[in-house]
Amino acid sequence: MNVLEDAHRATAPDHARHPTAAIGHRLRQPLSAAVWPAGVAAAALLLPLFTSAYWIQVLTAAAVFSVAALGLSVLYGRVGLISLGQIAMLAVGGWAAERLGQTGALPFWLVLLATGVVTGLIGIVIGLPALRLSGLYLALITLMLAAAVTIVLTNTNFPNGGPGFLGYDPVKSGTVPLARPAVAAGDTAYFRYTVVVCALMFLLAIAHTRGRPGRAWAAIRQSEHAAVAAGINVTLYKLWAFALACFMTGVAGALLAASAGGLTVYQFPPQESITLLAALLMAGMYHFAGAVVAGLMLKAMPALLDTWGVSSNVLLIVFGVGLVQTLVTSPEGIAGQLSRDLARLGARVRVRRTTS
Amino acid sequence: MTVTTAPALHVEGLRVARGTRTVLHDVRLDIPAGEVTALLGPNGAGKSTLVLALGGVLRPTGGRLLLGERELTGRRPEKVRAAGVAVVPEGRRLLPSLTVRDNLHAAVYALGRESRRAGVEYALELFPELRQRWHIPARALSGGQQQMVVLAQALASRPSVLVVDELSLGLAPVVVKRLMPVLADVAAAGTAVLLIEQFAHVALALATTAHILEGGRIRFSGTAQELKDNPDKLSAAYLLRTNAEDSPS
Amino acid sequence: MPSLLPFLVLGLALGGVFSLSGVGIVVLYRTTGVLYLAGGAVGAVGAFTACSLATTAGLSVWPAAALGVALSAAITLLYGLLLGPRLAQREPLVKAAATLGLTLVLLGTMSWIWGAQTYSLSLPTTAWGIVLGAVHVNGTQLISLALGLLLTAVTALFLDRTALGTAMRALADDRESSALLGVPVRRVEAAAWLGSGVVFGVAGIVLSNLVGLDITGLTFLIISGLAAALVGRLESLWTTLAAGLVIGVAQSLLTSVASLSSYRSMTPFLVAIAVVLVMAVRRPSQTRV
Amino acid sequence: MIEISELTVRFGGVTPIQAMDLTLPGGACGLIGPNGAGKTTFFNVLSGFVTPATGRVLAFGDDLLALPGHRRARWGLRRTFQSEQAIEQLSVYDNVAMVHEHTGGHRRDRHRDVLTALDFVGLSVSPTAPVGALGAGERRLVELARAVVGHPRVVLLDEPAAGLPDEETGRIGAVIQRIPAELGAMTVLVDHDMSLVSACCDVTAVFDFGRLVAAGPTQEVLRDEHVVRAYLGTEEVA
Amino acid sequence: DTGAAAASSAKPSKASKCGLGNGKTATGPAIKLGAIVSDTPGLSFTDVTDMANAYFSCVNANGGINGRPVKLVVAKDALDPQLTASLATKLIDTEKIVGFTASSSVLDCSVNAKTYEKKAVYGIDAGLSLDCFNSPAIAPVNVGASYSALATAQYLLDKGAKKLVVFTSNTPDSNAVNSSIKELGKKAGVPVTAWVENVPIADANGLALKAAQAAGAGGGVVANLNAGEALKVFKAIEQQGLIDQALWGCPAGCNDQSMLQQLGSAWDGKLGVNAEVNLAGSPGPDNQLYLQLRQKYAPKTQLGNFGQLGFTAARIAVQALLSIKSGDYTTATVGAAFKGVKDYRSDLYCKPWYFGTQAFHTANNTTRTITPKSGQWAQTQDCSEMPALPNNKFAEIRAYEKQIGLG
Ligand SMILES: Nc1ncnc2c1ncn2[C@@H]1O[C@H](COP(=O)(O)OP(=O)(O)OP(=O)(O)O)[C@@H](O)[C@H]1O
Ligand SMILES: Nc1ncnc2c1ncn2[C@@H]1O[C@H](COP(=O)(O)OP(=O)(O)OP(=O)(O)O)[C@@H](O)[C@H]1O
Ligand SMILES: [Mg+2]
Ligand SMILES: [Mg+2]
Repeated sequence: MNVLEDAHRATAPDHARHPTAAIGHRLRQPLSAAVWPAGVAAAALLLPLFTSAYWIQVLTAAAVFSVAALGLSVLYGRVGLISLGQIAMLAVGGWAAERLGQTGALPFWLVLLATGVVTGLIGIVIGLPALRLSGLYLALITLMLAAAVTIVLTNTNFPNGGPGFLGYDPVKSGTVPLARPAVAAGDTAYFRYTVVVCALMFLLAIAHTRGRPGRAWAAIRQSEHAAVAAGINVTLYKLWAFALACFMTGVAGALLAASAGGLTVYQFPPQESITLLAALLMAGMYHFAGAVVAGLMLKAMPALLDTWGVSSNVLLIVFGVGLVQTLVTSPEGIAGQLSRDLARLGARVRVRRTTS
Repeated sequence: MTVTTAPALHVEGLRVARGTRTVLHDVRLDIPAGEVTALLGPNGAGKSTLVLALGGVLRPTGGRLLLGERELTGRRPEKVRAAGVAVVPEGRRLLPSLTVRDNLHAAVYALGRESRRAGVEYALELFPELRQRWHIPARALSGGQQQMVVLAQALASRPSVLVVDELSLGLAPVVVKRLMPVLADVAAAGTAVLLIEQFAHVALALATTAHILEGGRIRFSGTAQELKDNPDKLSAAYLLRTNAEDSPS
Repeated sequence: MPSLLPFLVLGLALGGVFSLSGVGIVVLYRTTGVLYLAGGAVGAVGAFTACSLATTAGLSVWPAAALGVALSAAITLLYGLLLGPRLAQREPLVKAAATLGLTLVLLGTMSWIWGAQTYSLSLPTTAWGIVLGAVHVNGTQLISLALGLLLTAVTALFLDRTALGTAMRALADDRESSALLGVPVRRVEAAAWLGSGVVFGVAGIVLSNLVGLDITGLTFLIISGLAAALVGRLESLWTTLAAGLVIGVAQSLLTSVASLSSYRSMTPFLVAIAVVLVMAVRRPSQTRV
Repeated sequence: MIEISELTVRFGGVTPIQAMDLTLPGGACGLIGPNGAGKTTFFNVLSGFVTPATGRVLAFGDDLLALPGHRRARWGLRRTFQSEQAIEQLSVYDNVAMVHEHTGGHRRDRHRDVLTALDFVGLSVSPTAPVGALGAGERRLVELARAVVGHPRVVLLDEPAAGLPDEETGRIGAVIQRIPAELGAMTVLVDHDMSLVSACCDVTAVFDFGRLVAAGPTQEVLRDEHVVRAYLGTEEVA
Repeated sequence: DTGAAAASSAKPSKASKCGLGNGKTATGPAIKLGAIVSDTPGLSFTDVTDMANAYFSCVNANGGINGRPVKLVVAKDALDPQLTASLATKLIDTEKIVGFTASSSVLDCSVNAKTYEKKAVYGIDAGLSLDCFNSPAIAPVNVGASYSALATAQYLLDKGAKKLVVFTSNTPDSNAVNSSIKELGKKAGVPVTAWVENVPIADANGLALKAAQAAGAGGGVVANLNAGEALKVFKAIEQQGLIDQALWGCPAGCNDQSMLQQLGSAWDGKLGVNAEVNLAGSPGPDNQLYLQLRQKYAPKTQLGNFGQLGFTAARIAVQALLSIKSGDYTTATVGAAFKGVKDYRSDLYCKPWYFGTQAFHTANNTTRTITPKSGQWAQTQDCSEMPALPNNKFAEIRAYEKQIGLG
């Protein structure tokens, strides 16, 4: 492993070598990292004033998926652990939320929280193999797990108010979305609610990465041995990362369960997790903004292309070409590229100001 | 590969950038056949960068690399290697998941069938330690054993130019001592050898000519004897850097 | 109680399917270092092309199949030559994700061309067969098994014993180090991708006969194949082959167990998870510091 | 003081350490031996990356093997690696602060302790510089700072000067010599540079093929016939 | 094109007209109708909307809707309920469509039926899930996979099956389908084995064997799968030499021209496929018009079932729109007109079609059965009624039909 890393150090282009070198700088600017989720949230809250009901629904889904992407970005981008089961986890979150909601006993926010706790605990269980596996193995095992979960869900279906533990009634028709909170009954209000919750998830992730766990994760990512030698409880922090990622994804799943349309198994095929990874790699794995972009790419871009009359087959092709293209030409992804360009622009502006 | 015909490697005005920064400025260097040339210099001087450029891994932004009359500038690593220039970069770069055996076999791939076997035999004579580790993946080797593998890889293929970055890295003194006459022999057989070595005394003991690289420029070129006789010339190069650091850039 | 024997026989045939895609994945992984998620899609393109050539262009089946394989190989080669070098220094996962890009492109293209209708491709070998344990085993099923065995034996020997095989593994391990060692990387790389492309092309044709000519079905069969490959640690061809067969038999036997039948397609995944976990616990990490 | 008894390590068929009994008295101890003798493996046993087949390790009376790896760091065991392992994504400061954070250092002392450690190793770069941008020598110093920050009790150094020119080796040697003296931590130094080992270590142990072949005052050990034959080579260099 | 000249010995009659049939190009702002259609790899129903569009094009060239053109806004969905829900919002709120025609989506009804009901937007669709048949706002022109499976089972019983075996691809409806066939078996005194299959099927051989074993001698098997999956199973049955061991049937999903070509002669007369509409080779005027329009506007669509359904939906919608004399085309007027369709007669149907006022709709409840014969589909059983069972609504539906004078 070391040899490989040394090898890369010697030859890879600068930005490929240190995709996260920027994080070090960001750590020392406590505010800037929190500014943009706040900015995004504010913008998103204003958005409904300008867009149609259709786009509000689309963007609600995009927000949810950006949190799923965020989970992956924490796991892979920060700790170096790969989970190709994020979409299945989203499904599990959705299932749990619908089931919890069906009891009618909990207020919505508590359903969200409880779902997060449930998926977080599941995350710890999934994290156990991650203690021993790394790289492609972990990726593939989680993909297998996702495939298995999907088959189970195909057989159990999503709860629709039926009896028993599964809460599924085969005779009843239609999807049954999770009941929304009273403050967010309409689509617009629910969009705002979703954006706020998603922004909270981003803040949670940022708080983690900027604190003690973030530094521990950075150490683990580079070398587990070095991390142990530095006194880091690798087991704890790996499980913590999984729990956090699954907590966030579970909450997202719960949000999805209450969005327009409800849930069906079809929307969580295992290969979608690979697509999520692809979108995130394209968007930028090492910047949290990348997760937002990934969510938009997965849910809003198809809608956009559709309004332009592009067929879904073309969308697949465009997505495929785009994926390869960004992986080859800009390893830090769209978000990384963007922030670099912005930084360069900022520098130029500053120079101009000082010289004038 | 006789003493008379072996070509020398000429480095002319080489300029190499890493990232956005130019790390080597107009480096001029001859590596003549039949002798060992030493390259010394402090950390960060650009020695390893030069080695990578010689190996074709880094593309120079200016200058030329010539093997005798042959143009090597901008050639890809495998072409450079095929031309007879074997480069051992720093950092024990081997094929980590392949066994020691396969590491050596991969190194002699470009040779003919007969010379392949002979090359591997030769490498094993030099590093008999590797025999016991024959079927172990290279990543499981100790640091010194890995260094032996990369040296064996270079020597097994009988190059006409041999460039070694940090020859003795992690090697036990006894191994270094065993290697010194080997390198002298290799050079004597007509190979041009460029040696980068942390222990100046080892490098100077082998070398005929020595160069000091500092801050990406050649600061001294002369005989090895001259440096042996005047160790302060060496320290001067290092001091130069300390001064450079103090002055604002 | 229905007899289990027929399901056992069919399971071996099904296992041949998993083995073939699994072995294909391992071959490409070991020769290029890329986990080729597009293998299924590439095979499907070849199979659909062969089908089109046979039905609309009026070619007879074997030449059509050969052209299909050639197309699969050409796509794989092109991908490898264009992107192999550019992604050589990136993490294995990025390389795998890039092949997903190819998968999507192929999926879109196939849906575009062949999406609206149903197709099937019948090799002449599918028509004849033998009766084994009250089951009719057709020629293509036998071919798939034989092909899996042959492929495994030949590539295992090739990779371990020949200079070119060693060069391919060297390349897969570290492209740049290999280049520094004088391995003619482009040529060796081209050979590896081309060979693997042929493997996936042939697998595509055979599989389309066995599981049906279905765009998404064939494309994502790769996930089940991955299960077998995982059991072989992406390394051992023989283990992959055996794992594929075991998975196939287990899944087939579950077909006749009413209560588990609808969960039987989980078999590959559960087997892979179980085996890899057991191996991980038994054999702790081998990395050194 | 570290007391090792009956230590054996196996990797499949390989036995890199075999029935070893060894006492490292304290101060700065050298550990030398041919390539593949088992030195790094020995360090790996001490830091918990390798579980020995048999054996006991007592460090200042504590049973080290009973502690999980990360607890040993908290106990006071620190090390550097043969291939340097400073964390590229973090700044120099964070690299060192992280160790302080996870080994029980107080938050209020952190700033002071980290800067002290950086000062101790003589690292002149800005603490906010990202490690990814540093040169090889500086990264080694960052790693050394990680090993001395806070209150180390045992510092294991695996070829800290490998690949460094003589000048820089001299500087690192000076730092190593100050560790027992100023920090009160015992130091075990593995290196193939005999001038560094003789300069830093009062006592030295020699491994060969996983066995202890000699131990004692450094100068005596270096004159040991077996050591000269198996490790140093017979003819003196320069 | 072989289909147009197909099978039937009867002389094709003159084709029907499009809408007003006056040859005048329609002008002015278009009346917008909407459709949500599934279009994902391996699962695409765009033939339905494409043929509906073909009919609308013809109508617009023939006087339109009392002079105004009609436009079908097609939204393609996948298997994502959020997307399907948002498309409904888009069509209704942004595009301001006045009704749905020829929607054919896997999820549309399950996700949106309640919305349509609430917003009082009505649809004449080609429904896929049972939810399409159980909504007051949607009246499908087809039978749907579930009822079609029931009709197939009935056909097998008519052929003398002594046992019924059914396997249904795993969809939310699968349990309902299986239990309704169990009811049918109970009524007929025949044992039924039913299970749910996950798709895509990778081990068709095992499934074929399992089905044949379960059917035993003289049993009938309903493979309730879409065309692609069903083809895998039938190929496996053929290869295993199991064709003659049981009677085989497949619901309307198999009524597909490419399926026919792939099946080959081994299946001639051996497979009963439920047909929701008349054969593509039938001579009636409506079918002739369908064939003409397909040739002219949508040659890429497959010949047969899905195209015919899209054509029919559009035709019914146009008939309804033409009945609005006020010139005011709003959700309310169009909805009323849709609901007012009472006696749509066509040679594609066995019986007249109506929208009706009930909370559930299956006007198309008398179907044919077809079978492959020398490379063509041929009818093997004429129009027969869907069996009324305790767990379906056909008894009530027939009573209602009597009540409105269609019985
Ligand atoms: N991958 C890289 N990207 C950018 N700059 C680099 C890279 N590698 C090295 N450098 C910089 O290039 C300069 C020369 O480094 P080089 O490794 O060639 O020096 P060196 O003389 O070999 O030093 P050492 O003795 O430490 O090996 C240094 O300033 C170093 O920071
Ligand atoms: N995972 C492993 N599998 C097989 N052999 C191993 C493994 N790890 C270490 N070894 C062997 O154990 C022996 C001891 O290695 P170690 O790294 O301890 O040597 P060392 O004394 O540090 O040598 P050096 O001075 O070269 O660094 C070596 O021969 C090495 O090949
Ligand atoms: Mg160097
Ligand atoms: Mg060592």
